[in-house]
Amino acid sequence: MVKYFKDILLGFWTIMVGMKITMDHLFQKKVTMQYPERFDPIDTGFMPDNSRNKLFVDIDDCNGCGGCERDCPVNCITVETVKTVPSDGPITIKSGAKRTLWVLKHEIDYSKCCFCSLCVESCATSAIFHTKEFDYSGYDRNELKHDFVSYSDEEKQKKLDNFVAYQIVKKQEDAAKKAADEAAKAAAAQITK
Amino acid sequence: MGNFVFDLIGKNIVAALVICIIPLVFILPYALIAILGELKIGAWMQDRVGPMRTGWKGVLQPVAEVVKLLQKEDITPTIANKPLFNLAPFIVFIGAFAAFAVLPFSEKFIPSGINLGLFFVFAVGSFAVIGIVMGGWASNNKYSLLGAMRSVAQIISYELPAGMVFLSIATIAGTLDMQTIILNQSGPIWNWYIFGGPQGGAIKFLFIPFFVILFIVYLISSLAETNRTPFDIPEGESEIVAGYHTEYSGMKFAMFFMAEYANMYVVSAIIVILFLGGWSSPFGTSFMDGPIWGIFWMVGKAFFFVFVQIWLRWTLPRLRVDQLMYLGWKVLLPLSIACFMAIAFLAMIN
Amino acid sequence: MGIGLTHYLILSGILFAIGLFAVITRRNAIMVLMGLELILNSANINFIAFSRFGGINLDGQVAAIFVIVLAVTEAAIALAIILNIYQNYKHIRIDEINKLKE
Amino acid sequence: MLEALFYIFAAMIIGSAAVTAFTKNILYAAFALLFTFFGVAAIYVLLSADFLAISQIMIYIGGILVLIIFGVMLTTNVSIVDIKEGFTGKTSFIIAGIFSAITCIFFIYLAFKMPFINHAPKDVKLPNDSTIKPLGKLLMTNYLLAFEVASVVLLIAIIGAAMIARRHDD
Repeated sequence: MVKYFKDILLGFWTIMVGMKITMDHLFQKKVTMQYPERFDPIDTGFMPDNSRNKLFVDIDDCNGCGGCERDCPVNCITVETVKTVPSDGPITIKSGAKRTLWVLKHEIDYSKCCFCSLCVESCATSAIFHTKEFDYSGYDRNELKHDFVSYSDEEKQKKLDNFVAYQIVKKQEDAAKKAADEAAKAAAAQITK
Repeated sequence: MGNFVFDLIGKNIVAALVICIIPLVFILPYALIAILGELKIGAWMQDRVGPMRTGWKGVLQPVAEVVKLLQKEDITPTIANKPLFNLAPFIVFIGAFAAFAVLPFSEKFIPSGINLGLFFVFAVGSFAVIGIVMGGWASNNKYSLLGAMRSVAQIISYELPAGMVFLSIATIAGTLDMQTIILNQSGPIWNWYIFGGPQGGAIKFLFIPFFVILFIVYLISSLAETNRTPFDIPEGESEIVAGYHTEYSGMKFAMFFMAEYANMYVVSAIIVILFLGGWSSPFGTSFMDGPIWGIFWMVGKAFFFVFVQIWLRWTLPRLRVDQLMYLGWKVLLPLSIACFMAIAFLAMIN
Repeated sequence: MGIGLTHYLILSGILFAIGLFAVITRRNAIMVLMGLELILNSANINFIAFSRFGGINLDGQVAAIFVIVLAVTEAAIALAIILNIYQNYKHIRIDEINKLKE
Repeated sequence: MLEALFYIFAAMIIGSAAVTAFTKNILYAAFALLFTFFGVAAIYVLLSADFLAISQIMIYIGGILVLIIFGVMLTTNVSIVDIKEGFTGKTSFIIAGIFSAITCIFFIYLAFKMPFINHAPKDVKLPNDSTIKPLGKLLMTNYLLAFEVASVVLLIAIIGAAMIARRHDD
């Protein structure tokens, strides 16, 4: 009997304690940060190092090997390249290695990207990496495709033309070389005769 | 105890219609305010800020929700029982709305000043029970049926302590008329029943503990009767989806929603009328008193108890069914009967 | 034409007939109970109509109160019995319940 | 005005009572009973019996009807929507129909022909006050014994119903 009344009083008392706690919290400072107005990861620059956000390709460091394109599980990366020609001079990529390919197109479709980070793993020159940016949107799905190559169409065309021209030149050179070789061979054969 | 509409227009059918419409005109803005309060207070108590986008600091959020509900497709399940399914929300709402017929708003305005106001409020509460069973069964959904049965068991159980509270007040006031009960408490603040009622002398202090217990008993049973947390087992989202209104959508769901909020006001107003002097001013008859201030005091005090209900909702977790029945039958009912007998005895020797 | 005693008596007569019909024809025990409630309601209308038109003495209303009390007890006991029958027979069709003890 | 109200509520009572009597769905019958009881309560209001009208709502709708619905739900397979509960048979249907019709006609005949109809005042002035006070006085004076017996009956009914409905598992 005593326990019955004790329980009632205790129940009442605990409810009062609980209500006091919620009442205190009613007037406390709120912890919510209004998202677009205040954006702590960018405002304070704090974002974990291993966070996987929007990708960025440093095209000056990319040798166009296409490893990222092959490793991408959702096929969101498109890479188009053309070979360099000797007339371009001694060009290197940022990390110092010799550039063998011009990258004409390096496009990432963010509407497909699953942020698996496999492209980052596969890149030999660490040209592709995650940035700190993660919220982006577009009114059209094509707006979510991003091409990192900044050459103009003329430059691209020139590079292609260069390559084609170089192919012709090289063919001629090869032919000449071949002819010269054969001539040399013939001469050598004559001498041995 | 006049009715200002009758004074203005005269006692005819137009006046009667106007009187019918006034509570409806009251319920709609009140429901919007209460929904906003629920959202905001709930958020603040959890250290959040709540809706902020619609309007200034999110004050238009309930309006947006109503617009959303209006636009929503009104889905009736194919295998539901259509006539009853469509009828149920209206019966629930009628139950809530009918109680407004006898709730006074001020000295000069009570929609219907019948002599049995308290009894009437107690009686029309049973409409909601039938409507809930109807909707729960007609939805043809296990969860709806379970929720409806739980709701009925709960409301029936908690009507008994509430009835005992009504009886105690009727005993001490000698009437069931709301306006007379309030008039009994007019004057200084210590005339309110929670402070022992209008009688003077030392016996007043004997009354106070019983009235306080009855006040708490009614507060708890009113929560159970309106299916509010911590007694929201009929709608327990984590157990039975949404209880009896699982299958409802669009405006029919809004009817259930409005009925719940209207019921919240009704029980708060009853608490105010029974224990806190209704429309009478806490400063006595001299200051801030009169018909217009009466509306302010009545609605203001009732809103405070709506706030208390919201406060409790965000404080306490849901009870289990057996705990609910234990509380209703083994704690509240004996307590209220004991208080009723004590008050009857005190009133007799007084 | 004002509404007089006759109107109420006719109303209660029709209600009584409907209730009687339900009591006689329904197989389900609960439906029989519902018919009984209709009959009791019709009797109550009569009591109150007589009390209203036979000069204002409230004896008819007092009788109606006792009828309501009896209706409540009857409903409670009858439903308890019906539940018991259901536990024994697994149905409550009154024309098939013909044994007092199994 | 009052005439129109009487006819509306009378139509409501008879219509919903007919639904109760004739529908095959037992829960339809139970929910139709809601309107019957409510209409009867309205008729009580028209007869200026306000206390009884509210008692009717509270006891019949809040008590008996809920009990009946619980009874239906406990004794019928309510998880399916099509609940069919038939009648006892065609013969009894016809006989009961004839019998009820005769009863009905007899009551209507009585209502027109009985001598007390002529003595009933056509236009009674309604009492302005509530009936609750005189009713209470009557219950506490003239009908005190009946009142006490009724309360004992109610107590016995509570205990008896709880006894009978108890599950006999042991």
